[in-house]
Amino acid sequence: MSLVLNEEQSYLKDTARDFAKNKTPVSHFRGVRDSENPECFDREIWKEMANLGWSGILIPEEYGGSDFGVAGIGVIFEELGRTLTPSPMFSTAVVCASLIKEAGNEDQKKEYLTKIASGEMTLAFALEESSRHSPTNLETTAKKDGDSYIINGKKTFVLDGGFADFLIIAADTGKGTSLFIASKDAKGIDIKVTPMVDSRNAANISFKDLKLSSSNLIGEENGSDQIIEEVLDISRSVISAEMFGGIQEAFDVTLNYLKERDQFGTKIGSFQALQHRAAIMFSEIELCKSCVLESLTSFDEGSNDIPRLASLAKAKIGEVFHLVSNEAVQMHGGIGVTDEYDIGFYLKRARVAEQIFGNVQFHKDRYAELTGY
Amino acid sequence: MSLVLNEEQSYLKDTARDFAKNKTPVSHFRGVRDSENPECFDREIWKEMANLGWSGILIPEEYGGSDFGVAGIGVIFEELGRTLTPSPMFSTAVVCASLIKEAGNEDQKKEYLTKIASGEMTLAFALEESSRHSPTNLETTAKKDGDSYIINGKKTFVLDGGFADFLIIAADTGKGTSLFIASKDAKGIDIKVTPMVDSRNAANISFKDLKLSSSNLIGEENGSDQIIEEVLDISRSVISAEMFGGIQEAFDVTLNYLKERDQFGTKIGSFQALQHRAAIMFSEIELCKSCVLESLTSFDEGSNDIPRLASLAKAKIGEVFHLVSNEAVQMHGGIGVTDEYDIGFYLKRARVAEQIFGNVQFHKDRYAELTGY
Amino acid sequence: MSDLNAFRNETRDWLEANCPESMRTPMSQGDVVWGGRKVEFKDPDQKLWMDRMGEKGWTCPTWPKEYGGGGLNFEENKVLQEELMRIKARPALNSFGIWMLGPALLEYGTEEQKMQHIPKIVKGEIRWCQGYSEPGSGSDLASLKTKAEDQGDEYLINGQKVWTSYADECDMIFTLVRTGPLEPKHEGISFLLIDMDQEGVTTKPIKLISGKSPFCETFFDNATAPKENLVGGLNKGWSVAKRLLQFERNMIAGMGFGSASSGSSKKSDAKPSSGLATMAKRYVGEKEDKLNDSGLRNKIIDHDMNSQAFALTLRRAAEESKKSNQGPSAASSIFKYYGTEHNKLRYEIMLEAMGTNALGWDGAEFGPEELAITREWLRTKANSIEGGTSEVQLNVISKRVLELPQ
Amino acid sequence: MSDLNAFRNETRDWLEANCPESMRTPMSQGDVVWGGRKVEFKDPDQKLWMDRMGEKGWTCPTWPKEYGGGGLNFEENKVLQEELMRIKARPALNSFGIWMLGPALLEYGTEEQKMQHIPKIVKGEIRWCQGYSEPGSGSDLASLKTKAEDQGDEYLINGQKVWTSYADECDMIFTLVRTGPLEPKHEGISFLLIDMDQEGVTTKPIKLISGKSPFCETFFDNATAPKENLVGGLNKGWSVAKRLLQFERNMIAGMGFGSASSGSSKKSDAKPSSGLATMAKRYVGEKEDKLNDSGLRNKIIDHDMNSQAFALTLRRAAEESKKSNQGPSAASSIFKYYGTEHNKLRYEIMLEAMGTNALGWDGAEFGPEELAITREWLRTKANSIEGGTSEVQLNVISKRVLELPQ
Repeated sequence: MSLVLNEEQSYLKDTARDFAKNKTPVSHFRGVRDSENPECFDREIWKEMANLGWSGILIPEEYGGSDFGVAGIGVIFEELGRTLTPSPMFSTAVVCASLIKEAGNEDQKKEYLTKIASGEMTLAFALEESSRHSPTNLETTAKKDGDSYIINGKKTFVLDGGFADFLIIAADTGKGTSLFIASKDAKGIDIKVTPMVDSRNAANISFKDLKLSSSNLIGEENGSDQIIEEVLDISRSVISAEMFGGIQEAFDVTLNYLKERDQFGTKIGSFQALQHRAAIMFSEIELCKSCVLESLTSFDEGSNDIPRLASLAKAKIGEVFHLVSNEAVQMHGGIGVTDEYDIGFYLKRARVAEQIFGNVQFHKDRYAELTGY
Repeated sequence: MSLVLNEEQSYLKDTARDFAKNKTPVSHFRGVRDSENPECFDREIWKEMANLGWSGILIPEEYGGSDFGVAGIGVIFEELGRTLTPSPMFSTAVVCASLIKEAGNEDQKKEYLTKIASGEMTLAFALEESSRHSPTNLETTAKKDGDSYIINGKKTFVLDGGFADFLIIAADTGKGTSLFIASKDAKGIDIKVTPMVDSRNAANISFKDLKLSSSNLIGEENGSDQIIEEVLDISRSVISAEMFGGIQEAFDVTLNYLKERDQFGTKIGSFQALQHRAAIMFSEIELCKSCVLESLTSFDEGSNDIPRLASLAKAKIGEVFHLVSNEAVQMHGGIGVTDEYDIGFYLKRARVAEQIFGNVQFHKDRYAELTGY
Repeated sequence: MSDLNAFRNETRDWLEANCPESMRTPMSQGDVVWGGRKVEFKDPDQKLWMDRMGEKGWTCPTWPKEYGGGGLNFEENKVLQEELMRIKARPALNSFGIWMLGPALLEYGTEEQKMQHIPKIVKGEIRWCQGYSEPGSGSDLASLKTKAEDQGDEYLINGQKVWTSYADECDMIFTLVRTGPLEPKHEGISFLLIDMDQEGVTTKPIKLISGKSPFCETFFDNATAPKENLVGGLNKGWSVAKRLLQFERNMIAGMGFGSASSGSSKKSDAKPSSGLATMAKRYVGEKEDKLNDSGLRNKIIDHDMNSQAFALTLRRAAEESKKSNQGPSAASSIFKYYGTEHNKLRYEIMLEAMGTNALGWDGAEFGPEELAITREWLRTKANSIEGGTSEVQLNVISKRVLELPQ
Repeated sequence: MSDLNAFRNETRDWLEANCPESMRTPMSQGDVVWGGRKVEFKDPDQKLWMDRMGEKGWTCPTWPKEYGGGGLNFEENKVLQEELMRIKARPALNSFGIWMLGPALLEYGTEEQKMQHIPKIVKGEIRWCQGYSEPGSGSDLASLKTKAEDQGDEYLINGQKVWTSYADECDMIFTLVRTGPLEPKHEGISFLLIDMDQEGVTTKPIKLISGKSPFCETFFDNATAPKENLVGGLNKGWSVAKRLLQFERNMIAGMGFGSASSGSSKKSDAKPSSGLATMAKRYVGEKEDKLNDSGLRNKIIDHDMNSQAFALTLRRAAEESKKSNQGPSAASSIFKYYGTEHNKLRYEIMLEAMGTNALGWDGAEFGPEELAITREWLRTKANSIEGGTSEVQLNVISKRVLELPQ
């Protein structure tokens, strides 16, 4: 795959960088957090992002998107990750848009993809059922009842699940997993917002005899396991790009601090022990960069190693994000652990992002299994 | 258990330190190695060690020993480990003496323990059958044949097996493991010396219809599994002490080098990156010291945590010996990797010693199993 | 030995008679008794227990009797601690005075200073906080700028301290101040005791990444302190400060370790068990007794082994210092360094085990214990910064213990 | 593009016609062709292959045609390498001249020096070794003491070098010598080419912890070199040296990586597999396809992932430098550092997997491959020392790449 961005991708990246710098610097995230807006994002900003076409990057042109591909949206997320920009873009425009694009019928695509691309609709994917990623053997069931399905079960860690207009629900239909789409206001849905340590929006959601018509089924009954896995890999790759943005920013901020902070009559960046730790981190970051790029471009270029590359990226970036965010706080010393200073945000984001669709160990195991051991 | 040596142990340690310093400094080991004496030790030195009573430390007074206990012999090994003193003491006076003491009958104890204590007899324990420690499910069998046993099988990594006067053989007797003692010259024993990277003596030994009378059976038929495990723990603890001696010496030598070596117009020990690595190593070494002492004294003081402490010591010391011997070579730079310089010996010894009766991971797993997870 | 047995019997009887039943129950963070003028007891038994122990000097059992301490020797104190543990007695009194200021005053204070301050520490009458760090000083403590000017009978103090724990609840503060503005950095510092109940001293709490914290900023705006409050001599405060830091390190290392070891520490005949593994099994599941996640299991093994090794090392250091009869030395940096790094790792492992359940900030969807672990995980990040960063500890080890060239 | 296709076809035809069948078979260490006056070919085909490739300049495919190089651009060279790999052709010629001296001469040499030396490197007529390190100089290369005194037409050289690889088999040596004894350390050094076929130059092999080695000590005892052999100007050798070190680092990192990646590198449609895991399974066994040792398995996973990540990074660096059209930069320190540390780790993992089978020194009881791995494990310990220690690389990264204050 290509490890250097093409012109289109570079353009998207530059635009995103400008946007993040001017519209959503870290102070924007802090403002949203401190406003105690339970949605955890700013709808005006989200509108601007949609206006830039970002919500439609993965959506075909016929449904109002630009079809710029996974690498295109990935480089945007990298820049948004730098400033911790909160938005419903990941759940809506990456996860759910991909599910509908891959599994949905023509009507559903027209209905939902168009509204995603225009920015009028947000969606969330209700998949997880326990404290650790486990996309198979779901306990949430959908039982056929005439032309309808009755859904029962409990979901957790539903990203953006607190306020999304629609939910895509993964449920066991006896011989496999099926996907259903439902309005958040449907009877039988109980949503409990779970305030997270990274101040983003997630929810625990339970379904009690939620009744959905068969037109709410996305894809074949029992037939979505493979599609879910494919969309999860796209999502893992994109979230890795976001995390990689966070890694870079935390590192850059720390590097600047090392260059500016005086101690014992000299800059602390002149202490060799810190220099070596910084140099080792930098080497790891270089490796991360390659993993993210290779994974992002593997989808658009049709690699035969997509799942392994997604796991490589998610595991490696997850590990290095912890390394860098821990070191960043430590190297900042006392101010690093105060709420007043931004660097702690990266620590918090790193741990939540690690859990999204598989933690480090999950992807290490998966990498080994895909490699035959 | 006591973490401070008592007077008797301190005395043994001081004597051993003097002996190692004067009689067997590292140059002694180098001399033995370069002489290409296939026995890999110096019989004169071994005689002197026996004369000091060291071969009888674990042996009751009635058989000519001093019964000074595991901690007593452990502190001697720590000092011998510092200078890499080669001798048949571990196999003979620790492993085999303990096996006979625990499992042997009165006649056997009189016959063998007395000669071990006096230094006239060396023994080796033929246990391992594969490249990794695995003391159970032996493939070597002993079949009863009238008043005799017929032994068939292959052993590997038999420490001192190349030249010991007698072998103690662990064999499967159908319902458990039994121990047999045999002269190295018995018909049916084929000994192949395996020159090891640490220039110590080990062998692969095969038994083809080796016929032994029932008086060669040590302990009950099928009844030695528990005894073997107990003796292995003693042996693991003592070899950990030897390894700990090696750790300390490698560290001390390196520390001196850091204080003496000039580079870029200053002592390399003034470079903060090296200082921090040295300080971290030192902290690890402090932990090792406690593990070794606690394990050594656990036998004599009747702890109920003996197996776990033995595994703790063997695993922790094994890991830190690798850390320290690797760092020692690296911090020495170019001369560290030359054969002319001694520091590489510790690297080599560390890897072989790690394999004796369970490598690091073996003991980590065992520690967890003994702790219930 | 029979003396010691007699002491044990007396102690046991006294505790039986004097430790209120309610003080033998498990306590939460909020039940810690810190003493001082502003103390508010949640339960009258707390006051009773503190007063009785303070009266006997057993809040500071090894301190000399002439200053109100218990006057116990090492062996007797061990007996007392065993007996306290036997009845699961709560600590009667915690304070920075006990952990840090008292030991430093005993070494560096004048007879008058000892007589004036130590009995009040023992009895919990005065609560102390520490004023060392300043904004911008960080690990370079000696770069402090708060100045104390000689006004004849007293000092006039102006400046600012940070990281003063519980400053808003304390009566007095022990500070480092600059009294020799023209002296070389380390030689112009004095150790000064300042009353906080005066107009010139104000405090402001600091919020941490983990949320609310006991830390404050403390401002001195023409505050005063009488001259007899200078400890260790004019411009000689740096020696007192360094010694006091060793006591602090020792305490932090001990605390860090306290929580880290709870899992694998083991009592006499109890079957060994692992707190981390037990907790991880609850979230991750098990298979044939083994944790269902081999990567996590290996991390827990390493951590448990190191917990045990570290606990043994603390015990060994205690046995050794008993022999040599000295207080904490430069080696305390090893405990501070290792204990805090080890404790940080412990919480990282808990987070890995608990997955998203350890990532809640508040709300009823998470268990209170889970929310506490999340906050505590964030709080541990300060362990390796407060009381001297890990980097400073490693510097101290390489300089003072390994004697590497500087 | 069609030009490139044409080039591919021509190349394929030429290789088909000119690469002897025997040069398309796997080779062992002893089959490496280094060229030079003292070369001994084990097989006449080796000479044939070297000569034919040398004639075409394809031993140094991207070097300018005027000095005997292949004159290929980046894309063409990629095609050539692909075609060579396709027929599994052995390298026709290896040498320090190709890896290090040549690139440095192309940048710093005079027209005469290039004309004189480069064609002989390309054709394998002269074998070069490197004389940088000295006893005691270590990482502080510039502290070198070997001196070259101006004798009118020539220099008189006295001193000693160490770590001169294959010095006993080489024809010429490129050295750093002190020509300005009174100048500041870095400003009195020159880069000098010295003929080894003279009485004043002697060599002595160095034995390593891994056994015999290609390293030698090289002694200069009134050796001489003509003045035109000075490269880069009098007392300006340090710039040449630093540049050459970058080429060396690049080479070592590439080598380290070469062996490290063999496990997990993957070709187009091949099913991904892991060399380490396959090997470990042989010694340790497996259960439901998974390695029977979870601790070891986790180490292999980490290593495999990092191998792939590192391979991708080397490729990315190549793509980026193709864009910017520059040679190796300070970033090559990252590859040297990471590649050698990674390779050391790889052998530690192999040792762990193979247990006592990896701990033999010699004898028939161990397989030849096993014995080779043991020796190679020991040999890797020098990877992070030779060509600039890991510590030096980290210094370079923090200084030149991260621009941290010194």
